[in-house]
Amino acid sequence: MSKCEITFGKMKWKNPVTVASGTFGLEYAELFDLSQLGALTTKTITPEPKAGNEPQRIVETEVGLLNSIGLQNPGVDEFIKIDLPEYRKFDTNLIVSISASSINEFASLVKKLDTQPGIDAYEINVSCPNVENEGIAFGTDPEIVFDLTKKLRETTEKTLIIKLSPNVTSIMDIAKQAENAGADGLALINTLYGMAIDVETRKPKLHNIIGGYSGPAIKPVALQNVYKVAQAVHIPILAMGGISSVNDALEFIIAGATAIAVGTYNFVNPLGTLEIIDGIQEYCISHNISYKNLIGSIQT
Amino acid sequence: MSKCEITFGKMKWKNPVTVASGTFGLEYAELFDLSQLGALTTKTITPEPKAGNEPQRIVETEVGLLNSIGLQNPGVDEFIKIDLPEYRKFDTNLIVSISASSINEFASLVKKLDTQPGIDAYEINVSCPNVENEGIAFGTDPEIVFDLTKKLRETTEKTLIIKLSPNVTSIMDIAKQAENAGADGLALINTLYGMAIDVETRKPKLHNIIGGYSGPAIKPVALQNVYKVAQAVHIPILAMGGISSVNDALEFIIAGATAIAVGTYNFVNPLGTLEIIDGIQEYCISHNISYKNLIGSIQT
Amino acid sequence: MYFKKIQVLKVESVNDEYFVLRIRDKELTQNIKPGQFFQIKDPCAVFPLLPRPFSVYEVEGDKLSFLIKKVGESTKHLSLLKEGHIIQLLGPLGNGFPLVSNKKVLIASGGIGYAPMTYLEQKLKEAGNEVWFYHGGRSSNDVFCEDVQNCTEDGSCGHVGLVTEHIEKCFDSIYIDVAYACGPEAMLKVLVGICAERNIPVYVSLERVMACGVGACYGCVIKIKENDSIVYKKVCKDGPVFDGAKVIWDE
Amino acid sequence: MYFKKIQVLKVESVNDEYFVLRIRDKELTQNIKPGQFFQIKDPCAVFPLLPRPFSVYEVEGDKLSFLIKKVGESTKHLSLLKEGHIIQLLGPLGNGFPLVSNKKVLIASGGIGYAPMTYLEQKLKEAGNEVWFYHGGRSSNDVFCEDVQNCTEDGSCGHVGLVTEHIEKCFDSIYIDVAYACGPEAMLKVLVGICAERNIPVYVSLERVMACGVGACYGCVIKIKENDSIVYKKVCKDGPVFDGAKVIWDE
Ligand SMILES: Cc1cc2nc3c(=O)[nH]c(=O)nc-3n(C[C@H](O)[C@H](O)[C@H](O)COP(=O)(O)OP(=O)(O)OC[C@H]3O[C@@H](n4cnc5c(N)ncnc54)[C@H](O)[C@@H]3O)c2cc1C
Ligand SMILES: Cc1cc2nc3c(=O)[nH]c(=O)nc-3n(C[C@H](O)[C@H](O)[C@H](O)COP(=O)(O)OP(=O)(O)OC[C@H]3O[C@@H](n4cnc5c(N)ncnc54)[C@H](O)[C@@H]3O)c2cc1C
Ligand SMILES: Cc1cc2nc3c(=O)[nH]c(=O)nc-3n(C[C@H](O)[C@H](O)[C@H](O)COP(=O)(O)O)c2cc1C
Ligand SMILES: Cc1cc2nc3c(=O)[nH]c(=O)nc-3n(C[C@H](O)[C@H](O)[C@H](O)COP(=O)(O)O)c2cc1C
Ligand code: FES
Ligand code: FES
Repeated sequence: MSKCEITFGKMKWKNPVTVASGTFGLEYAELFDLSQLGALTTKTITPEPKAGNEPQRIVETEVGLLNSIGLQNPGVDEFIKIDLPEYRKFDTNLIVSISASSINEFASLVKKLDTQPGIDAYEINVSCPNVENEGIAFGTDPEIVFDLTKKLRETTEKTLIIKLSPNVTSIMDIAKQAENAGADGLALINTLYGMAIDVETRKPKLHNIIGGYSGPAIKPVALQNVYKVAQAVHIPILAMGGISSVNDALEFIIAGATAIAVGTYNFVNPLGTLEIIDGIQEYCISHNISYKNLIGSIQT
Repeated sequence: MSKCEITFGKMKWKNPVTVASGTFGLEYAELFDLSQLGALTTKTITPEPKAGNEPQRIVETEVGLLNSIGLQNPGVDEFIKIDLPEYRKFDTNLIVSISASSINEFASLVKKLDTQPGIDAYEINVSCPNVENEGIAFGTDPEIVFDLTKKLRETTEKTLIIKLSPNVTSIMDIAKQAENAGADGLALINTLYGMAIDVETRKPKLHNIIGGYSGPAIKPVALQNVYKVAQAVHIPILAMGGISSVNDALEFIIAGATAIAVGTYNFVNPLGTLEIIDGIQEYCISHNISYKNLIGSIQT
Repeated sequence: MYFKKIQVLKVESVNDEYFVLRIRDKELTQNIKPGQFFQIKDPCAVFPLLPRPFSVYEVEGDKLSFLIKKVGESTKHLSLLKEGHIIQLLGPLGNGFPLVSNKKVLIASGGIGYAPMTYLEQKLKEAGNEVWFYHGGRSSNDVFCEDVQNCTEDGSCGHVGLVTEHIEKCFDSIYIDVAYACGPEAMLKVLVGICAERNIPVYVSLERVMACGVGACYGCVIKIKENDSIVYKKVCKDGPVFDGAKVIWDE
Repeated sequence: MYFKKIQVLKVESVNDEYFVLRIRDKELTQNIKPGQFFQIKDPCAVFPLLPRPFSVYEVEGDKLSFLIKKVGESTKHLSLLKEGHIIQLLGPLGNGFPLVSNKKVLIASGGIGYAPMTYLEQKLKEAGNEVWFYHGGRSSNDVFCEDVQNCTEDGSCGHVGLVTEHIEKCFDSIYIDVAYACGPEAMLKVLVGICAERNIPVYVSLERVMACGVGACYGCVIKIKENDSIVYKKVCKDGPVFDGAKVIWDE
């Protein structure tokens, strides 16, 4: 009983747990068989190689993590040549996270990737600047999210997941537009904006001044975003934001997530995903509830 | 040297530290002389008494606090009769935090309070629902913030501080409109939205489901909001959000805050404000910098 | 009300579940009313963030103690403290029990609800009252003193059964003027019912999650009947002791 | 690379500032290269959140130790651990020093940069190299072994002055084939300059704040010259040891 299998868009997952983009890599294959995960999510890939931001890129704050990696990645061609064949070796779903600076660039990227076998879904990182809109992030404008999603929907048949940013007035509006335009699912949340200052030097601790805030501190914020979006849409949600225990994962599932992703906690405990997979299953058994019924089972 | 005196709107403060609305009360006068603070800020007062939300109203999460008090307060008349005379006894500035459900109600509230002696400033809590705008919070719409501020500016000569919510796409836009409409200063941030679920009962831990998230967890988010707003406006900023130490307070001042408020940390250490007042002064002396020069001294 | 950082005098284990935390301080021990409480925290442990409320257990000269049940992180952490460790205390807080004199009174406690009751008993006796003290628990683990009428659900100590059942029997044989109670809400609710039937005034001490503990944050409210209407009262400041007849119990 | 939770064998204080953390494990001690490191954390201490990187100090059979300087919360916390406490280790990580054989080599360390160097010295000697080992510190507190050329800024132990000054003198009298260094960046920068003048290849081990420690997060990068261009390399995976001539030093 309670195998916790799920359907996410056109994918079947053996369990509802994946890793958050940018917080995991093939390096961890030395520690455990990555096929044990419900899906693998790559770091975000862009059309061209990206050097990333100047260091300092990582700051640990009192109760969370700030990063400004700047999407350092080798670009899609190198990804296809080097990483993709490695990812394909694992018997699980592969979600490729992608980003670009215009709708057309996004579409070409998907087209290029679509020629490759072994990709099950795209996760669209809309937290990146849109050159056609004064560099403001795609993800802040419901109409742009609609247009982008629609274009990508016309481009690919694969599962299309839009990854939403929490740094907006109404995440529901954006989620609804992604749904309306044909997204198969939503991923949330990306990092909050955060900052830290060294009071001795009076310099920002990150070279980029403002970075993405993740880890335990953001969990309550992520949870309310997931809950609100789950009320607003019918497509499945891949939830993330500070998940560091089975209990955390369960909160998100009960709030309405179909699947969850572990991010920053991979750095703390690289085997945390496996513990969470087991823990969810144990909860379902001990509470005599099917995983399907657990999703969105919040009692309000 | 380094007395850390400041001017905030039409007020002179003996030091740059006050308390955050809703996290402090006259009860603490038993512990220390409240005249030692740069200003006192009342909990938010509304035109009519407010019963507040159903309990559970307070949940401690791993690294922060969730609350859904629902602005329980005795209403302005009772405030004028009972609390105001008590507040007047302290030799410091008094900031009265207020909220209402329409622009006109806000204006009448200010008019009524303006007849009373002993009030130095109003802090306008715009995180409350606006009945004229489908119950969406005033603080999410730059135009409404402009209209509200303008109306209140026409109503009172006293220092007018607009308290901003971080739950928006662009806090700078809202800050600028408050400035354009004549606000003397800005207070930020109000709480983030957050949520927690009891996985045993599958019920939200707060009766209200979603609450306001405060404490150490939100400090990096608050800091980046303060930094961004400080870049965007010329009026002084009263900063708050997780401040729990001298170091925290200094980060906000260096990021551009003229004054800071201690909120949740009052519950942890009711004498924390005094330690922070002393610590700021000591920092200025040991680093041979005037408080005035410390404000916004971030090295980017 | 004081806010002080002082040394732990002693942490004594009672059994696996309970311990007594002792401190010594001239100021803090002045004028404490039974039923009042302190907000306690180890300032070195950043999380849990908030202090936790604990009733005054025993006061003797400048010595003060708390009887604490290990239920979560803060209480477990406090149980491990050693002599000399610095803790912070805010208090005494709350209204405390209203005292009567020269009456026949009942004290009823359940589980950790025993904590404020020995000090209450002492003060009631000093005021010339005759005291019947009933205490209930799940097992002998929840029994703290042999000099009271102990009732355990598993019969491992004292009378068998719920404390409220034995109190009802007591009411049948003795005329009680006023009752004081602290314990699980299920027990308090039943007791308030029993007392109402007999027109016995009953004061109950309640627990709610607290943030400030002093009345500043409106976080700890409960519903109380007041002149035909229902209002939110603060457990920390208006309570923790309320007239049982006026409490609206959570479902 | 392994991820394991194992018991602390011993924590030995060296002096006020330094301590040695010892563990024992068959798997973890297999095939460790000098200059490799482990990510270590006490899983019971939730914050600081991230593990911290520490170089392998000594390896002997199934015993492994780390020489650690108390600089912040995690290192202070580790220094207080007792035998039997469970810690988590991820590693061995990083590239380690490239070894040569039958050469004349220089080892240069500064302060806690000494940590990876004794194991390196051992391996270099096993490979038939002749080793000159210079170590510098502020005072005798930063000196760990009498068998090396110690230099202290305050002269409280060994030679007086900066270690790089003494290395320059050494270079004047002996022909060195290759140099290995770990220490403060100011020292490494000077040393790389001195070596460049003499065309001596020098491998430097660098430190950066790390999150994953395995190459997954791109958090720990430094700038490295590579075929006329400058690229970001990961200290955790591409390093921590780099060809000193290719490092672009932070201003
Ligand atoms: C006025 C008052 C007096 C009290 N006196 C005593 C006493 O003398 N001895 C004693 O052992 N306990 C007493 N309590 C209860 C005590 O405060 C809680 O057991 C304590 O806060 C739990 O902290 P924790 O971190 O160990 O547990 P947590 O991890 O915070 O919580 C564990 C469980 O306890 C519940 N809980 C948490 N905080 C409270 C709270 N403030 N009130 C009620 N339940 C809570 C939670 O909902 C959870 O189910 C009193 C409570 C109040 C309000
Ligand atoms: C590959 C590598 C090997 C190392 N080997 C050793 C070793 O063998 N022995 C040893 O004592 N130390 C070693 N360090 C440094 C050690 O990791 C830091 O001292 C430790 O992370 C500090 O943690 P903390 O919580 O005590 O201090 P924190 O409170 O985190 O920081 C205190 C100070 O140390 C700096 N710091 C924090 N983390 C790092 C880091 N990862 N690298 C460099 N500086 C940091 C901070 O900027 C701050 O100034 C190594 C670092 C690296 C990258
Ligand atoms: C170091 C780091 C790098 C990240 N890189 C990416 C990325 O490339 N693409 C992306 O969509 N999200 C990225 N994220 C965001 C995470 O995928 C995740 O949405 C966020 O961290 C919240 O989850 P967490 O709190 O569990 O880490 C990154 C996060 C971190 C901490
Ligand atoms: C229990 C509680 C009650 C609050 N009530 C109010 C309020 O009435 N009006 C208001 O403007 N802000 C209110 N706030 C928000 C605080 O004033 C402050 O903006 C926020 O908590 C962030 O600061 P902190 O992290 O230091 O607490 C409240 C916060 C808490 C925790
Ligand atoms: S706990 Fe703050 S009002 Fe009671
Ligand atoms: S620490 Fe993550 S890549 Fe180096």
